[in-house]
Order: sequence, then structure tokens, then C-alpha cells
Amino acid sequence: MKDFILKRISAIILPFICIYGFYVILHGHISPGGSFAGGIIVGLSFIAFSTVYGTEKGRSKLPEKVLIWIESYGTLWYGIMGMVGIVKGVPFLANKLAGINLGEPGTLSSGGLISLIGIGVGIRVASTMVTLFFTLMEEES
Amino acid sequence: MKIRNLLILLVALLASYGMLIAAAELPPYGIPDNPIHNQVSERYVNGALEDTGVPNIVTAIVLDYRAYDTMFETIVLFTAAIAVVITLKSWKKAGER
Amino acid sequence: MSILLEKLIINYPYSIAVVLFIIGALTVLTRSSLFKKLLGINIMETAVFLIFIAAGNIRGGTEPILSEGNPGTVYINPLPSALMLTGIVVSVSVTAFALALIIRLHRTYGTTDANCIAQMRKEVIDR
Amino acid sequence: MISSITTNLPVFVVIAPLFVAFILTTFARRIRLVEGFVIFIEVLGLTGAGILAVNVFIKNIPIIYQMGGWSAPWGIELKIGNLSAFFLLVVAFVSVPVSLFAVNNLSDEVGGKERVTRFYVLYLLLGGAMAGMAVTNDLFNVFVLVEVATLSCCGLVSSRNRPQAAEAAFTYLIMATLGSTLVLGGIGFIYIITGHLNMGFAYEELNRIWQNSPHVVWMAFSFMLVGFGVKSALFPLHIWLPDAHSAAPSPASAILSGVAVKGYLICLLKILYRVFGHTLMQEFAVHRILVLAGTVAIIAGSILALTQVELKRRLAFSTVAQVGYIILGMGLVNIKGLTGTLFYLASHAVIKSTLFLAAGAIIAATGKKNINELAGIGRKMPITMAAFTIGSLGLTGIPLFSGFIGKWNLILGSLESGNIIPIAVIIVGSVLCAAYLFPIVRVAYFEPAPEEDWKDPGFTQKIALIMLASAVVILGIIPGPFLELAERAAAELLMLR
Repeated sequence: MKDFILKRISAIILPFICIYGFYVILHGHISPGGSFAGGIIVGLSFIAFSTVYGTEKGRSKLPEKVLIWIESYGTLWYGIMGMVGIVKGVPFLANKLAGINLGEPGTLSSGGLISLIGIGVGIRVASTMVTLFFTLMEEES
Repeated sequence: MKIRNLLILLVALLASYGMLIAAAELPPYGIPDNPIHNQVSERYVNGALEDTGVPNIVTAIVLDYRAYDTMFETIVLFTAAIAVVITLKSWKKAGER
Repeated sequence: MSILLEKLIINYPYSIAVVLFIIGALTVLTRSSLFKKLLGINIMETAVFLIFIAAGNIRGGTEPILSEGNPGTVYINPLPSALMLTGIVVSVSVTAFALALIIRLHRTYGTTDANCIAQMRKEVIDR
Repeated sequence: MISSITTNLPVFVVIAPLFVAFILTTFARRIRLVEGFVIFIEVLGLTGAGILAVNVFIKNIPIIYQMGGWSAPWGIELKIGNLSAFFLLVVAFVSVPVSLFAVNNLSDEVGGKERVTRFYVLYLLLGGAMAGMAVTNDLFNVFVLVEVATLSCCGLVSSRNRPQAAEAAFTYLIMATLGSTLVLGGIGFIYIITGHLNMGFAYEELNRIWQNSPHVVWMAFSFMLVGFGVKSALFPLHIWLPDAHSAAPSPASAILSGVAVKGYLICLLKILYRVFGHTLMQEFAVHRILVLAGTVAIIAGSILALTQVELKRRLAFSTVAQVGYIILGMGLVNIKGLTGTLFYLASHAVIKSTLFLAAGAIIAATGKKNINELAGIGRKMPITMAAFTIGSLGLTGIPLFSGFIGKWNLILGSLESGNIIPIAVIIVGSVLCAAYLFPIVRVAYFEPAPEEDWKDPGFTQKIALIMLASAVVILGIIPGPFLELAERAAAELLMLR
């Protein structure tokens, strides 16, 4: 897989795939697709990178400790967003009820908690995809 | 092995007959006034913008009306990641007996 | 009998889903290769997702994203598609975990065929 | 601050174990801290469940908690009735001693520090999913929680570093996913004809319009029965259970057999009685199918358990038989029968985890798996064998133990429902249960003991065994409020009050 053409092409394309993934995550509440689809696109850009450049280089880009941290605190992030409702005395995971201004619909910052949860879940799904890939690819040493 | 496969085939045929009858009895496909398009989905379509301030109704449902489901969905993905790591990571440290 | 066929034609997505479901169930139960079992599971889950999505569809409806266009646009029912987001993620995680188990079994027993693994396991116990 | 906790208690009981499970992986090296966190959360969960049960018991009205502030058909609703409080207590109570038993006992079965931490993460996720299952009042939420429980159960089974564990986990995962796909199909059918996912609304809608699509309702019934039957190892669909429960580490098999199987049965109970309703069940003669399936499961499960030589496999097959009792009880559509089912479910959860923990301690100490090799162990490991004996007495339904009250109510229920076969089956089942459990006790106490120095497991393991064994006895002698809670849960299921 260490082929010259592949390396040059992926060096050009992969950053744009990654940015497109983040675009899909951020615009989850306006355009179709959302936190999950965007997260998978970002995850796939890292997987493509480590397929082309070899898992060692991929591993150096995203070491295991960072992945574990993103994954567990990404999932916790969802819970923390839920606790915002409880702190405001409203049931768990409340959004409009918790008095968060929903912003002007159609703009990037609209939807109050929704965009925050979406970003957190998107990054977390990306890190899970990468962890799954690295664990499955690891040959037994 | 043959009898087992034949038995399973028989049960599968019976089940498929029952399911086809049920599929035929389901409300016709694509009609706007099916029971599924009742006041629950009406509210989602009409009320999503001012309830959640988000034009994409599917995201509104996933991240606001039924956010509890999506929390458990991220937990399902988290469980799968932990389970994959626990089965495969054992290979290096504890030698297989 | 003809009414049944006629209704099945009208509800064609549900009948296709039933056929897919039976194919998936048969592959899981009769095939002995672990990969084929996993494929069968995926076919079955796709069949059930098809039932949900087909139920939510309205002929001529557009996707449920509010655009400022004419207010009269008919939107399809957003709830089944929101539910199937969860279903798809669930089937992805089950497939990932099953693949990890297949790799683990391959490392231990060398094959990915359920019958050979069963024989080998008996030898391991007798030893 | 306190008032905000008590009002949001239904959510805290579910999310507390989940939140700790998320952050546990980041400090995997300090194993003491991890174990301390796990036990702290389990005890917290028990107190939370206790407070919930008490104020549901006193006020006798279900607590409704609308998730995210959206009212019932639009948002997800948590409904803590007597049934949810009852099962929350069972889950919370059984998981405290099992986590106590698992303290510094997992290293040989599961492996290094990292892996033990991940074992605890899966254990807490399972606890959170079970609490979620007890509490929800929404159909699709039941599917997602069932899926979380399935994946964490398969992860727990495959966490043991033995090759058989991976194979057993794979069969378990494939069969369980088959089951949950069927459950999703059933939910799909109900949703398509009623348009509601909330159990209360789906119940009213279903009972109003079931005449014009009887086959769809019949298919939804069969999907639910087969789907949850596969997951709770009902007799013909139980192939995965013996391998999975004997290959799993002993705390995992205790929680799997004791609580995880019960979670699916509670979901089946909820869907059958809260969504379909007992009138619809009798209309489609589903209760006769349940009684028949239960009868077959009891007889076949007990006979299969008799033929097993390995200790853990015999206990696993005995779980298949006890699931038959619960399914049989579900078919008796009257208060006495359902009270018996719920109480038997709780007593089996406590008893089976005692038996599995004792078996785990024996295997860890002696290294012997088969029953005839356990001669004279009663004198060498007194506390473990005492717990095992109390558990087996309870399971066979000897008076003064919790199993008896469950079986007694089941017999009264079947008397009330008119057919006699269940009574004969329950008695024959108890005799068979004695036939496969008492020889172990006989071998342990009355056979001469070899010289090897087997001794009781560590201090925390002894506390766990004592806690569980005493619960079996207390539930038997003074069931009192617990039985009353089961009675009210039965009345609530039958929509009488």
C-alpha cells in the first residue's frame, strides 16, 4: 500500500475530506446529514490516511491515549449537555424549556444546545471509528 | 446436517407466509392519511421550527424531541468500542492457554 | 388469493422487506461460515429498516427539511427516518463487534468455519 | 439542590452508572480507585432505587417523568410504577454484592489492569441499561436499551481470556441480534398501525383499531414472543445460554443469569400487558401459548440440567428451566399469577447469582469444574457451600425460602385461572430442580474431603455471599412489603387500579 501515486493523491485529497466532514457536523441542523454522518466522514479520512501511510504513522497522528480521552469525554459531553436542563430545574436534556436562546433559524448558531450536542457527538463518533479501525488492524505482536 | 436445514427451511416458509399476509394487511404504501401520519408527526413537521429553532426536522427529532434515544445510541457505539478493545487487546498481554 | 397478491403489489416495499428478512434469517441459520452469518444478520436488519422507512414515506413528499419555498410542500414523516438513524448505528456497532470476535476466533483456531471450530473445541477439552 | 435531585431521581438512577462508566477508562491504572468508584455507584444506585420504591409505594401513583420537557406522545416518557420500582430494586440489590465479589478477584479470569477496568465499564453499562429498561414507557427506547444490554453482555462474556469465550460470545451475539431484529420488527408493526411509540397511547390506539388488521397484530405478537424468547433463552431458543454463561467470568455469569435475562422478561411483560393489554392477549390466545411454552421450558430445561456434569453448565441449564416458570406465570392472566411471576423473578435473580458466585469461588479455589470432583468441599469452604445450599433450597421452593412464596403464588394463580396442568408442572419442576441441585450439596458435605487446602475466598467475596444468602432467607420468612409491591405491580399490569 506504500505507493507513490497514492501518497501524493491522498496528501491532497484527505485534508479536504476531513474539512468536509467537519462541515457536515457543523451544519447538521441546517443541511441533511448530522453529527453521525459527519463524524463517520472525519473518521474515514483518518482511516484512509493510516491505510495509505501505514498504521504506525496513523498511530503517531492519533495516539491511543488521545483516542480514549476523546471517546469517553465525548460521550460524557452528551450527558453534560443534558445536565444543563437539570441545573436550570427543567427535566433532563431540555433545550428551549431551559431558556437557551435558539438563535435565528437557518444560521450556524441556531438551535441552542442542538448544535453543541451535534459537534460533541460528531467528534466522538469519529474517534470511535478510528479506535475500531486501529484495534481491528493491530496484528498480534 | 441436512434434516436441520430442511426443518429450518420449513419454519422459514411458514413464517414468510404469515409475514406476507401481515404485509398485505398493512395500511397502503404512500397514502398521506395512514395512521402513521397522525398528530404526532403533524406536530414535528409544523412545530419543529419554533420548538427547536432548527429547519432540519430529523435533527430536531434526533437531538431534541427524542434526545434520550440518541444518548443511548452513542452509548451503544461506546459499548461496541469497549467490547472490541476488550476482546482483541487481550491477545498481547495474557497468553492464550 | 388474488386480493392478497393485489395488496402485496400495492404494498410492494413491505413484501420486498419480508423476502429480504427470510433470506437473511436463512443465511444466519443454515450457513456455517461466520462471515456469512454476519452478512445474514445485516440483510435482516436492512429488511426491518426498509419496513420503517417505507411506512414513513408519502408519495410525492420531499425530504423533511423546512425550506422557505411554497408553504404547501408535503413533507414525508420525519420520525421513522430519525429512528432508523439509531437502528443503523446499532447495526454498525454489532457488525464491528462480531468482526472483532471473528478475528479473535481466527487467531485461536485458524479457521472461520463454525463446524471446524466446534470440532477443535472438543479436542481442546479432551486434551 | 436536594429537591432537584429527588424530582430528577428517575433519570439519575439510569444515568449515574453510565456517567461513571464513561470516565472509568481514563484512569485504568489506579485499579483501587476504579473498584471504589464501581461499588460507590452501585450503593448509590441501590439507595436511589430504594427512595424511588418507597415514595411510589406510599403515594401508590406512578411517577411520570417527561424527558426533555416534551409531553407524552412527542417526547420520551419515563413512568415509574410499582413494576419499575420492583425491578429497579431487584437490579440495584443484586448488582451490589456481585460487584463486591468482583473486587480483586478478576485478575486471573480477565487479565491485566486495563482489561479489568474495561470489564467494570461493561458491567456498569449493563446496570444502567437494566435500570433504563425498568423505567421507560416508550417502545423504541426499549429496543435501544435492549441493544445496549446485549452488547455489554456479549462484551462481558468475551472478556475472559480463553478461546471458548470468544466462540460462545459470537454465538450469543448472533442469536441475540437475531432476537433484537425480531423485536424491532414487532415494534415496527405496532408503530405502523397505531402511529404511536408511547406505550400508553399505543395501548389505546391498538385496542381501538385491532379488528381491521388482526394479522398484523398477530404478527407483532409472534415477533415479540420469538424475539424476547431468543434473548431470554426460552427453551427451544436457548442454545447460546449454556456456552455463554459457563465461559463468562463468574461475576459476569452471575449478573448475566441473575439480572440480564430478567431485564428482557420485564420488557416482554411490559409490552404484553401495557401495549397489547390482557384483553387482546386473551383474544389471540397468547396466554395459552405462554403457559405451553413455560411448561415445555420447565420440563426440558430441568432434564437437560440433570444430564450436565460441569457445575456452571448445570446452573446455566437451570436458568433455562427457571425462565420457563416466569414465562408460565406470564400466561396466568390474574393477580395471584402475576404476583407469583414477579416475586419468582426477584427470588431467582437473588438465588441464581448466589449459586453462580459460589460456583465461581469453588472453581477459583479448587480449579475443578465437574461436580463429582467436589467431594468434601463443604468442610473446606464452609461459607461458600452454606450460601450454595441456601440457594439450592430456595430454588427448589422449600418453605421459609424465597422460592417457595413465588411458587406458592404461581400455584394459586393457576388454580384461579382454571387449568390444572401448570400446578403439576410446577411441582414436577421443583422435584427435578431438587434432583439436579441436591446431589451437589450431598457430594460437598457427606463425601470424605481430600487433603488439599481449599479455603474460602477473600473477605469481600465472603460478604457478598453472606449478603445474597441472607436476602434469600429474609425474602422467604418476611416477604411483607416486597410481596405487597409485587401485588400492586400485578394489579397495575392488569390495569385494575
